[in-house]
Amino acid sequence: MRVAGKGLLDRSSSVPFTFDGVRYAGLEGDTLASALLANDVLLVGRSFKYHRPRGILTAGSEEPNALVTTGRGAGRDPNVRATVQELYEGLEARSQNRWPSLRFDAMAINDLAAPFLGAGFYYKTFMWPRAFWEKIYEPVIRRAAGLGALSGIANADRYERAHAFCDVLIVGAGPAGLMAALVAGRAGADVIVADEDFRPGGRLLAENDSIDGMSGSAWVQGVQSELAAMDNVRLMTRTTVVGAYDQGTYGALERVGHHRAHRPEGLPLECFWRIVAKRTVLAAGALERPVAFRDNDRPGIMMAGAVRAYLNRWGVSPGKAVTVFANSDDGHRTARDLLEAGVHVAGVIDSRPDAPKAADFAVYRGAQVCGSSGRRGLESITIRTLSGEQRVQSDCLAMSGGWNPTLHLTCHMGGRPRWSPDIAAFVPVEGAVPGMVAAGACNGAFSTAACLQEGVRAGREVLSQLGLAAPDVELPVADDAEAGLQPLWAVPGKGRAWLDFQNDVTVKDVNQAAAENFHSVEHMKRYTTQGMATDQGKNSNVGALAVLADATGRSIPETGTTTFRPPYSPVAIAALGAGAQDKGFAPERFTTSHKASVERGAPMIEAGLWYRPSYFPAPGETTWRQSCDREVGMVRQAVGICDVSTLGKIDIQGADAGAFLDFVYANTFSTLKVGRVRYGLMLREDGFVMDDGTTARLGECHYLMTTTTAAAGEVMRHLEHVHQLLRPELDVAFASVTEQWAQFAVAGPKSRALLDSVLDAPLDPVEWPFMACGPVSVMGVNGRLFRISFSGEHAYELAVPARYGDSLFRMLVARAEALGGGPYGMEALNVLRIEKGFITHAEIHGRTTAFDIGMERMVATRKDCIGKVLSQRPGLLDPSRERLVGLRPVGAVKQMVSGAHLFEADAEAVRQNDQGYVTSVCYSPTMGQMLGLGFLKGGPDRYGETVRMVDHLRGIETLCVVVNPVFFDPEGGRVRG
Amino acid sequence: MRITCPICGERDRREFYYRGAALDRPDPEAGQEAWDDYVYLRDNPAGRTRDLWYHDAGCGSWLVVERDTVSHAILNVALALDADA
Amino acid sequence: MRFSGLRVLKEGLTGNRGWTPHWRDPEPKSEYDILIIGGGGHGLSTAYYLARKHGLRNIAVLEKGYIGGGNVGRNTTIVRANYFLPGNSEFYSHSLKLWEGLEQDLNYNVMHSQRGIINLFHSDGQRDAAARRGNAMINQGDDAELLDRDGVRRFAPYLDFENLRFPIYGGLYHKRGGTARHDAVAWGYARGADSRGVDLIQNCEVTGIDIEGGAVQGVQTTRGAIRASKVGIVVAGRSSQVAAMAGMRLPVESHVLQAFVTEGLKPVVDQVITFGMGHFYISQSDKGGLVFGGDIDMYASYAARGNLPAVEHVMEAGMALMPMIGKAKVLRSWGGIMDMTPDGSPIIDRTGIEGLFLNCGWNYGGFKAVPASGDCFAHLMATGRPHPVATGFRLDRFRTGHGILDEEGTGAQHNLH
Amino acid sequence: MAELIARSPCGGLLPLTIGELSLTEEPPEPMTLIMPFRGQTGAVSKAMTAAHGLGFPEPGRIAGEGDAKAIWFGRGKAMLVGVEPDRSLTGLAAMSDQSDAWAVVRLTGPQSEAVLARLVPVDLRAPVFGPGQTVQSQVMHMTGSISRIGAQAFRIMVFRSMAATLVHDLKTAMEAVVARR
Repeated sequence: MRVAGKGLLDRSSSVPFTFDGVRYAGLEGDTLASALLANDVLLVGRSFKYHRPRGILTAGSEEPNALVTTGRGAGRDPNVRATVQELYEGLEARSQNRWPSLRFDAMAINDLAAPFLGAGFYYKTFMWPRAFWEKIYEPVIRRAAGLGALSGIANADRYERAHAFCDVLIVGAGPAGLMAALVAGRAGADVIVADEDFRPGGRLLAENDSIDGMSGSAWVQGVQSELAAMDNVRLMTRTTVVGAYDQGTYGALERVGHHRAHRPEGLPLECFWRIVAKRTVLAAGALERPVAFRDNDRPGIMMAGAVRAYLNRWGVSPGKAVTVFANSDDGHRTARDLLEAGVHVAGVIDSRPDAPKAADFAVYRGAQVCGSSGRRGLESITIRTLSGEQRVQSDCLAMSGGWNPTLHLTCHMGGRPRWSPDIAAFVPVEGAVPGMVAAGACNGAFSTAACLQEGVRAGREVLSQLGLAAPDVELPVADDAEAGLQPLWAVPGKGRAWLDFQNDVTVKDVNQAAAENFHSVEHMKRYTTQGMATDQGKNSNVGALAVLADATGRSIPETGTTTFRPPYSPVAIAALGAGAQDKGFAPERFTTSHKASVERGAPMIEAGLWYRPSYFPAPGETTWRQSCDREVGMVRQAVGICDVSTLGKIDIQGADAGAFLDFVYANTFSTLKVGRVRYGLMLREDGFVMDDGTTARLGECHYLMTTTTAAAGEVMRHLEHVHQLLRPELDVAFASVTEQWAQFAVAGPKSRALLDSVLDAPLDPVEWPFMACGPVSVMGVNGRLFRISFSGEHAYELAVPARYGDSLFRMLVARAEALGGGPYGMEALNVLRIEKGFITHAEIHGRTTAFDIGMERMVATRKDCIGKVLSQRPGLLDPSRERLVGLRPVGAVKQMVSGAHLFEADAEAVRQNDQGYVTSVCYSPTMGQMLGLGFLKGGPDRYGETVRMVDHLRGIETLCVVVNPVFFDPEGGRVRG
Repeated sequence: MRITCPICGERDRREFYYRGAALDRPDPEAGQEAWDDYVYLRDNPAGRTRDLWYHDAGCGSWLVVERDTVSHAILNVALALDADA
Repeated sequence: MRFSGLRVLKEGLTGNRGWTPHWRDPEPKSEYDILIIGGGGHGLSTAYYLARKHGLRNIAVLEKGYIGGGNVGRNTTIVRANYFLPGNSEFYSHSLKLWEGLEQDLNYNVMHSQRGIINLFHSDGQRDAAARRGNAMINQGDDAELLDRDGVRRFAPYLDFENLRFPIYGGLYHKRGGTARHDAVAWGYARGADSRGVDLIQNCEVTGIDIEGGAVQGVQTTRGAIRASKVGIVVAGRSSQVAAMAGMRLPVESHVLQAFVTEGLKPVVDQVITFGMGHFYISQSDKGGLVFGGDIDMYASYAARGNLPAVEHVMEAGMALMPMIGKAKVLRSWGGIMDMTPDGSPIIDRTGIEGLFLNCGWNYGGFKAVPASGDCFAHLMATGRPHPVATGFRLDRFRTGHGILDEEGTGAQHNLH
Repeated sequence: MAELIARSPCGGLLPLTIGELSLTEEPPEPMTLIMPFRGQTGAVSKAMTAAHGLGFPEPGRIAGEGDAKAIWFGRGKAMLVGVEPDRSLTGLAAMSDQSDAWAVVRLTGPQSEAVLARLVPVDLRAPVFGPGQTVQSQVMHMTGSISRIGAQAFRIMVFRSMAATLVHDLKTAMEAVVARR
């Protein structure tokens, strides 16, 4: 219920929302949690395992209970923390993990079976009979899995990624963070202050403290105005720094759109920032920890700090008769705040025997809460004092077991926190993250005065590290009382006392794990699932560690420590993966002929990042094979046009270009004549084939290397590696010219005729023999011509500057059609090359040697080159290796498929008999049958032998004869013709 | 992770390609052991190491980076080839 | 203590007070017959099979931290037998068979779930490669099925079939593939080994290996010297350091692989899905968390944590492939240290030092290998001969070039596998 | 006689105006990659100064302010823009015609820094990246060249074939930045 006169909200506003379909209204400035409490909605969720009824526990992102689903359709968002979700008009929230309803949850029956569902029970059962695991046990377990549900529909919201840079990143805008920001900001440093809340101030908004005689919130407002006036300070609210990475890189999630009823077009829901900071001040505050006692999970039992936050910031009291259970002065502080607001305090149970007394509320000193009761919410608690147990009626218990510094980020780079007995908590170790200084509550300094002072100290420290002069900053006057905590982790007694609320891990579970010798804290966590819930152990890690220490008779630091990995709080995959929206996962590369190809109805297929035409359907053709067969015939009989611009082209220039190529290629290029082209084979240093392609010599000191489409980037990097590391003495330079030129294969017996119609001077057959190259003029445009062939036909590749690519392609196609030819696609290109036994990456797949493809003689003997030494290892020249062969069907079955394996004709098709495999097949319209390339043990030694091709997957068995891989025109007359 | 390229300055790890240990290529006649050492075997220290990175999405320099493989501290970055050698 | 549903019932009715330690915490003896350095999945399974199959009892496993604290406790839990190179095929096939009886053998529920794996392909060329692999799997006696696009859709209708940057052509379906509860595997083997007399010595770091006259004599540890005439190194992630104690330089480079788990969600991903074009794989645990990962961070590291570029790449791949997971929130990420070898395949072999054996180089495929790796390493250490399914994992294959097992075909650059 | 028609890389995709931001394609102009041979950087710079009035740029810099510019383009590389390289450079430097190899766009507007902060992993804010400065870096998943050509104007270059992706990525970022206002 709302409390008059309290809270930092606009009391005149009214923000309608629904929870489980029921309409409520809250105020501007509310979170969903504060609005639910204001409407007296206490039951908000169910626990994971036992489906226990649960209420709001905290007022922050660490909330383990109040998880809801918001949104509908593709916008459905599961596991939203009601304590973080800002209220907006029309917000629809639904409870989770219950059926049929939150109040009557059938799965609550699990709670009755709890004795059998303790720590690790599933490791010990569900083993018989064996087949039952997948069929019965696991499906039942899976049905119970998870809390919220995904929509199952593709994400439709915009998410965003961004980069930011600063001198000083300040994590947290509470008292310490704001003071550090003032110090760094006034010094002129480039500052980013990030805070996960939508309103800066941290605990100053939640406590009833005064600073410099002002209310905390008023002081914050003043600082905020000063910071806002500084150009060098960026205050990022709703931004959680979730991860610390190397060299001052931080990941931060900004919630951009979650609080808006209406999002403008293009506005992202979230933005994931990569912030690079020279220095960082961690001022992330602290998280209050619960005390484990019997039935401490009942709705109405809440962290004391959260009770104060709801009261002071949101003007809400979670109960009408509140009790407080604490082990420090926070108990009294909570009671005082409540009383001042006019809320009845039914008693303060202070576990410290020497706790202060109070005049205006009952204090049970040296007492403990040892139980609670109530149907769906708290009705009474049981207090154990020296004189026995007694019941106190109460609908809200505020509990505090002390505070844990929010040191999570200091653990992200492997740092292990240190136990501080003074505050009975872990504190960060200095230098755990290079460049990061911790200040305030996250550093174990809990009073407001100490936080302010620590902020100044940290600000000065990072400034001095950055070589900036620190300005004078007057320290505001604030409360500096210590809380006087005396550790209390678990109240002894029967029954179940919760440590991990969401995952239903109790003190008993930890004790059982210890009894089963899971003594390592990591073992205990994994065995009990403590700390594995959505709160990432924020509420339970230290308590569970303390219970484990007790159970194993060790001190807390002896038992272990608690460490955290990124992210600090859960982050949507869509935010981290924002770079992949639409087709953004990888760039799309389009050739200059793309548009013309699409206009002709060619299906475009991915080839690396590129798109290339599969085939060009002609009128009346209904299958790809018809088009492909026609296109092959066209090339063999007339002329075909194919865009080959995607092949990598690297300009290589310099006095030592020839020597350089001799070193990167297995064969020799320094002897190549100017105006000629040579096929080159490139090895990796381990002696296997890296890539192949043709290289042209355009001038004395000028070569043009061609790579396969897929390997273009790798080869460029390789050339730079060889040059910069291995042969720095060679004078040579490289530039990728892949994109500069649009290059088209003009292939077929009529290719010269076609070219003569577009070139400004006819081709002289004597000057243009096979493997010639040189400059040409194409309708007044300077181009390049290469007489090379990947089809075995008389063929050329004509290149023009890319701006003319579209135009030239259309023209070449039109003229080819006039000659009985036309464009051809990847399918036909593949058939043409298989007919000639030319290899692609289907064959040079990284495991093939020059020997395997019959090119071992290309590895020059008289020079050193990359891969030469290791290519001579016995294992790479073993005649029994799988080596390239051609295959033709000879039996009744004529079909061949790539990926099939080869066996001797009468051998069983099992691994022990495996003789090789098929890499490429096609139907050859030229030969009138299917052809295959493959690798066979012994390879060329077995020409003439019949082998059996077996494809279990598609149920195909074909007898094949092993032949030379050059099926068509083995003499090569056509290419020279 | 950020690497200070001697040419471009401090840049995000995403701009760099990693190759592996920085080792000297043996003479072709150095024998099998030397080549096995170069291509396959690695000291693989848990601590200070020297390895090769390529500023792929940057200036295109190959870099010899001295690093700590445990802390990820970058200790020194040098060009494999002086810019105007 | 024998575990069963009945025992769980009985203990539940009597306050769960009767549970006993899963394993003892013995003091190390001064001498054992066999020492296993490394109490991870592979070390524990080695000890288990030495005891169970070879009847050896006087064995200690030396673990510098807590057992199962390495990669067996931080991985994406995938179990499969879908390799295609002879040398790998038979080994992983053997491993899968061991998985299939593991719960009964160990009397421990490791939740081995054969929910099926689909390896997607995105071009004709990739289909051919998948077919080659699938046929090799069947040649080996395992299962494989080639799915077309609609076949994939039937299993995983939530994939982006419309707008994916690399369209789905189909998938290779491996029905017997799946997942297991990783920690339970370590604990099950540990309990099984312990109950057969193996001493599991935790918090015992090996600081030296004693070698005399070319033969191993024992080890130095933080808990004193321990003698043994047979020592097995099974310390993935630290292989180079421990081998260096014996003067060896390995074909291994250590790399960090990150993995991720989301908050618990109602089940939506029923199989294991792998997206080769994006280096992405995902499954959903029985608790509801999406468990997924991608490629290594790509630089040599022992830091057990990664950096954002690799994180983003994994997330982008996930968003591209199955944009319905966008609102699943990543709860935890972690990094494991992988022994990356120059051909992506492991080493189970003798060394040049008598009595010293080596098991390393599991790249990022070690989890599924845990049973067979232990079985084969135990066989090698007990009999002196390689197990018939692990003859390919030789240390000298790079020097000779014989039997290099490069499934990826990326060659001698350790991080590319 | 038939004639080859030139097309620009971003033809049909630009211009684009969103809020106060605008994205336009730069008009085609000669672009030549200049890569000095061993030990010739000084001589190249001299020859360029004599012929074009601008020296070989220092890393991260653009030489020249008029129509002719030399944009530093990586280790030992500069892109000479707006003018054909003088013959005097022959023999001193490798030269590679790149006039058609790039999609070149201009982003202008008061929030252009914010747009690029969503795409480029380098700090491009005015105090550290002023007019006359250039970087080789990434633009989303592409490698590219980003130069500041004015207080609120940037020139962005990626491979020609990726023009559509460049426009898509810039447009998305522009929309998001404008929507935040």
